[in-house]
Amino acid sequence: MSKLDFTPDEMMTIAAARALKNDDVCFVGIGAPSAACNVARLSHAPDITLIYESGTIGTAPDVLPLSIGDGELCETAVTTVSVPEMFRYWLQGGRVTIGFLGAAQLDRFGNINTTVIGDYDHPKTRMPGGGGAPEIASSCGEIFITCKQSLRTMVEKIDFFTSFGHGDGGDAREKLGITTKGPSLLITDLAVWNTDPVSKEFVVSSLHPGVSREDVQATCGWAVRYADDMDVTPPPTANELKVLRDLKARTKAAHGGAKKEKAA
Amino acid sequence: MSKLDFTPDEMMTIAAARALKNDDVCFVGIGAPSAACNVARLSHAPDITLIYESGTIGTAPDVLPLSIGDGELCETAVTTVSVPEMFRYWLQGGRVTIGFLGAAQLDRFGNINTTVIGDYDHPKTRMPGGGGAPEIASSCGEIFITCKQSLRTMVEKIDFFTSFGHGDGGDAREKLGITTKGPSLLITDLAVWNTDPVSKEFVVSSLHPGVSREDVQATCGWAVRYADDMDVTPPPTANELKVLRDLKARTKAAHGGAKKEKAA
Amino acid sequence: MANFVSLSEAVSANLNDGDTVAFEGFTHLIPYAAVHEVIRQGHTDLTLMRLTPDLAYDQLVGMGRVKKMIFSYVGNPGVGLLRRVRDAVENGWPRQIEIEEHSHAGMANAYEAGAAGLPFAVFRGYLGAELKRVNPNIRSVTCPFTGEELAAVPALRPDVTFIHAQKANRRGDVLIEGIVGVQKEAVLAAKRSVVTVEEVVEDFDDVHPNACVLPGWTVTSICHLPGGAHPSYAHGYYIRDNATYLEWDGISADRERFQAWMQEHVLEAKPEIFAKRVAEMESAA
Amino acid sequence: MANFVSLSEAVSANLNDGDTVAFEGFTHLIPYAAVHEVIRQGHTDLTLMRLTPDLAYDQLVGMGRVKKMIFSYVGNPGVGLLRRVRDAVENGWPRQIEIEEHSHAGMANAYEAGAAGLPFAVFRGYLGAELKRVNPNIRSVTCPFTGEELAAVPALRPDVTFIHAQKANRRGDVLIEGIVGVQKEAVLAAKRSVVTVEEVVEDFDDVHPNACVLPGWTVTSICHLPGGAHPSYAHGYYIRDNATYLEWDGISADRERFQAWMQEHVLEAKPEIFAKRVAEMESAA
Repeated sequence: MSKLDFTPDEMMTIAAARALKNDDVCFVGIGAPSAACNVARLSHAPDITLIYESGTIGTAPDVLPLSIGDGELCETAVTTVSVPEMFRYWLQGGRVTIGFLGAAQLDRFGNINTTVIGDYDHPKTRMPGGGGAPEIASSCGEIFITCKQSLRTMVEKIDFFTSFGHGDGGDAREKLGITTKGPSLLITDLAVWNTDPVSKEFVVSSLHPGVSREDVQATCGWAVRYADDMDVTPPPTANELKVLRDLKARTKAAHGGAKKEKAA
Repeated sequence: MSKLDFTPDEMMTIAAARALKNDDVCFVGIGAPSAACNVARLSHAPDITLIYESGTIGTAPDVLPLSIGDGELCETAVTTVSVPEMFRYWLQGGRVTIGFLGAAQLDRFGNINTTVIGDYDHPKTRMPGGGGAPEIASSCGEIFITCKQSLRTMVEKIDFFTSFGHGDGGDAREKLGITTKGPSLLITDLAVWNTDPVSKEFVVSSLHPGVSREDVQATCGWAVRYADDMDVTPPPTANELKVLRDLKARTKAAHGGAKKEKAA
Repeated sequence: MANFVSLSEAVSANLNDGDTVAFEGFTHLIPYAAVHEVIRQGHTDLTLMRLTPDLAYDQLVGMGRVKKMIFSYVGNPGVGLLRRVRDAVENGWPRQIEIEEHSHAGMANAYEAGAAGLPFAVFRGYLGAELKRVNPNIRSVTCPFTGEELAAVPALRPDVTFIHAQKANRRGDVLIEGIVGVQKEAVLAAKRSVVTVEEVVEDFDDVHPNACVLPGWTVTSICHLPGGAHPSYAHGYYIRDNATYLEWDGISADRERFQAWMQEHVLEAKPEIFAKRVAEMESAA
Repeated sequence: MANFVSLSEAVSANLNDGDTVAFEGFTHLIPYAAVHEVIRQGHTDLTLMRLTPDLAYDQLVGMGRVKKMIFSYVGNPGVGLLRRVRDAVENGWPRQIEIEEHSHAGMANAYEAGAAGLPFAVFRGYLGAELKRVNPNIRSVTCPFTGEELAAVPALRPDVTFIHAQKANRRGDVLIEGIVGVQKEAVLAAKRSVVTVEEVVEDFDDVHPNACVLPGWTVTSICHLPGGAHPSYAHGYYIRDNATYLEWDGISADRERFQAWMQEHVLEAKPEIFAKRVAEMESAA
């Protein structure tokens, strides 16, 4: 990659943020999705409704939460409900337009594994498991996924179906009676991928500035497909970068500092 | 009846109040049960937990509510929950020791009709229906019933099974898979009735002062049975009467007065 | 996102003849002003649902606007029977109405299922109760772990829900306090919703984090309508007008007296009258 | 009716070896002081349940006290994996543990069903998810109205639930504010319950009518234990000690370092230490 005045990680977060609209209701996974959703809120989508599975609805944190239940999520929320209510009325109720997930292991059809590497009963690595993701994946209007590319993450075949994307592609969701759209967008540190409307596999629609097709394939475990009308992702604007960097700086000051700095 | 310094209605309410214990959790029906439950709370059972189906838990009104959702029930409650939560966590959850019901039509096995007089599809009189009663009758630890005696109320055969008591007697509840005790006590304006442990029909255990067996049978549509060891209900004490009359007077002042008197 | 409109606009924009409608409120916060506006606008052939149809539904039924009613307790709370509903059920006046009757537990669970996006609700209910015989919408499911048979009812999903609440803020979030009933569920279960409120405030910064709040994007229309719950009450604003509930027993006992009352107090009235009606009931609390 | 006792008394009176136990808390209000007391008292062969087993369960598992764990997300929130749980699952150290894994929706609905006295919960879940293959407690029921197949899981009914809350009043009523998680459900679903609280106040007269309150008669034992949720937080009292969560990743990476840490900070400590641990974290809010 050529030398740029932003990092691939910044480009990823900003490209992901751009996918969100002002009237979206977004169920936010922790980590990369949380950064993207809050950058969207702090830039072009000030009225976006962000929901975390801890029960906080319409939250507007000043710094990124370390956990999905940080106190500031509640303090800035429109309302905070119990976790059973969150999963029943709000997620299962069909009120969420976008579920934004990360992935430890991902295939070309947007199926996600965050449970185990290896065999379930005798795992090589026991990961945290699904948490809210299995039902986020089926109940939200559509699913955006964001993760850094690597051969360990983007694999031909995932070890465990924690969250169902498009299965083996095509009409796999319909066959299971799932009525929501499923994964429709993948934003990595190298590219933006859309979902092919028929095969339902991810197809690169734009490369981030300075990224080559070889870069993408070298960090992806499946044979990469490209859209016919490929674009270059517009680089971050000065404002987008400022919003993201200010947010990260505030977050670092709040979470990373000495204990005495953290007292409110 | 001989001349007494209390009315049959007062005796009924006080006898019903006496059946409640300080550690009871009581689901309160409106009308006669509400008066009895609050007399108990204001006399010998100050810590009794009174629950109304409007969601008010641990309420302590200063006057009797006109409806099950009067504002004072909420203002004095330990907490007020939603109606779905009330019926799921609190009633169905098996936390209520006593359900206290009134009855428009009642049979000897404690089955209650508050739905229709006549045929359901072409009723002679359409009554309010069950409200909370069908599940109060099956979910509370046991059921107390209070009503004034009359041939219209206490009948050989009710027109509609709104709330199940002991069906046709014996082990009818067990046969339906109901694990709670069902109607165990009936307090009328003339007598206290217990439930026969085998046949499950109501049996008079004490007559109120000045009441004769003829009085009871004349106002009851089934052949009355009496316990072997019949008692006379102890008359109201001075304190019981004072508590009840003060409560009624406060209630009348609060609900019955001119509009301007009602403003808090 | 909720829009702030007049009650007249809210009713005409959200309600159609033949709709399935909930005007919810459990003794507290009953949306009477909305009911009266619906009557004035002439909407008819409605399927009404509510746990506790009270005077409001007696009025709609008595005016002949109701095709079907889904309910669990059809009384005048603390007073007695609903005489206009009785006249419709017993005598078909002014028209026959279909009824679908549940228990409170059944209705509450059915709204809960509606809010939760489920097709049906499961609960332990109707044991030995005869409603099972007369209501084909009371069915059962078997627990796949214990084999216990439990009651099942279809979710309630109104076309429109009307409620009255204490406050909205400028963003259209709605606050309900006190006896909250099934109002949150009834709004979340509905396709569209109209909320009349006592007061519009700048924000909810001083509100408890776990208070019952409906975010603005879950509500269709909001109308500022002080007193809109009269003769029921609004916790913190005014108390219940018990005298009106008692008087209704006489008014509703006679068809002509009822019609005259409706003519004067509903058909010829305006929503603004509600603020005056509660002026005497205002609570210091 | 709740009795006020020391934490040591509460644990020994309510917990037995082999019990099924929930220490609930969703990031917020995690009952760490109670977990540490349980470890000190030597209780073992426990079946633990919780949506989000975090450091607390990593400690119990690492100390060999856990026979089985029922959970939906076994991570160090915002940091990564739980290394003691990994060691037990991957290597059987210090003992094999059985796991029963659900999604958050599955666990939350199962607690809800437990609180509601139902044998099972119904929800729309696990569609295409492989947990169905490995967990025989994920089954299905068919809607008797639409024919839709929905997920079913057994209700969670702990022998004992431990939670931490902000306040108790003198009558033993308990107030939980902020992110309330599934604590109310976990207490109502349990046979017995122990609540540690930041503060004991005279009454709750100034509390919102719809706040999350557990009446005293639903709670078994209450212990006044300021700081008892450290390193998680107590809304209105102190903030989350994120540094401790980050440090745990290193402490738990090594068996001996973990054991030395537990010896010093848990086995040789007393419940009173928690008040000191949060002194630096106290929030102006």
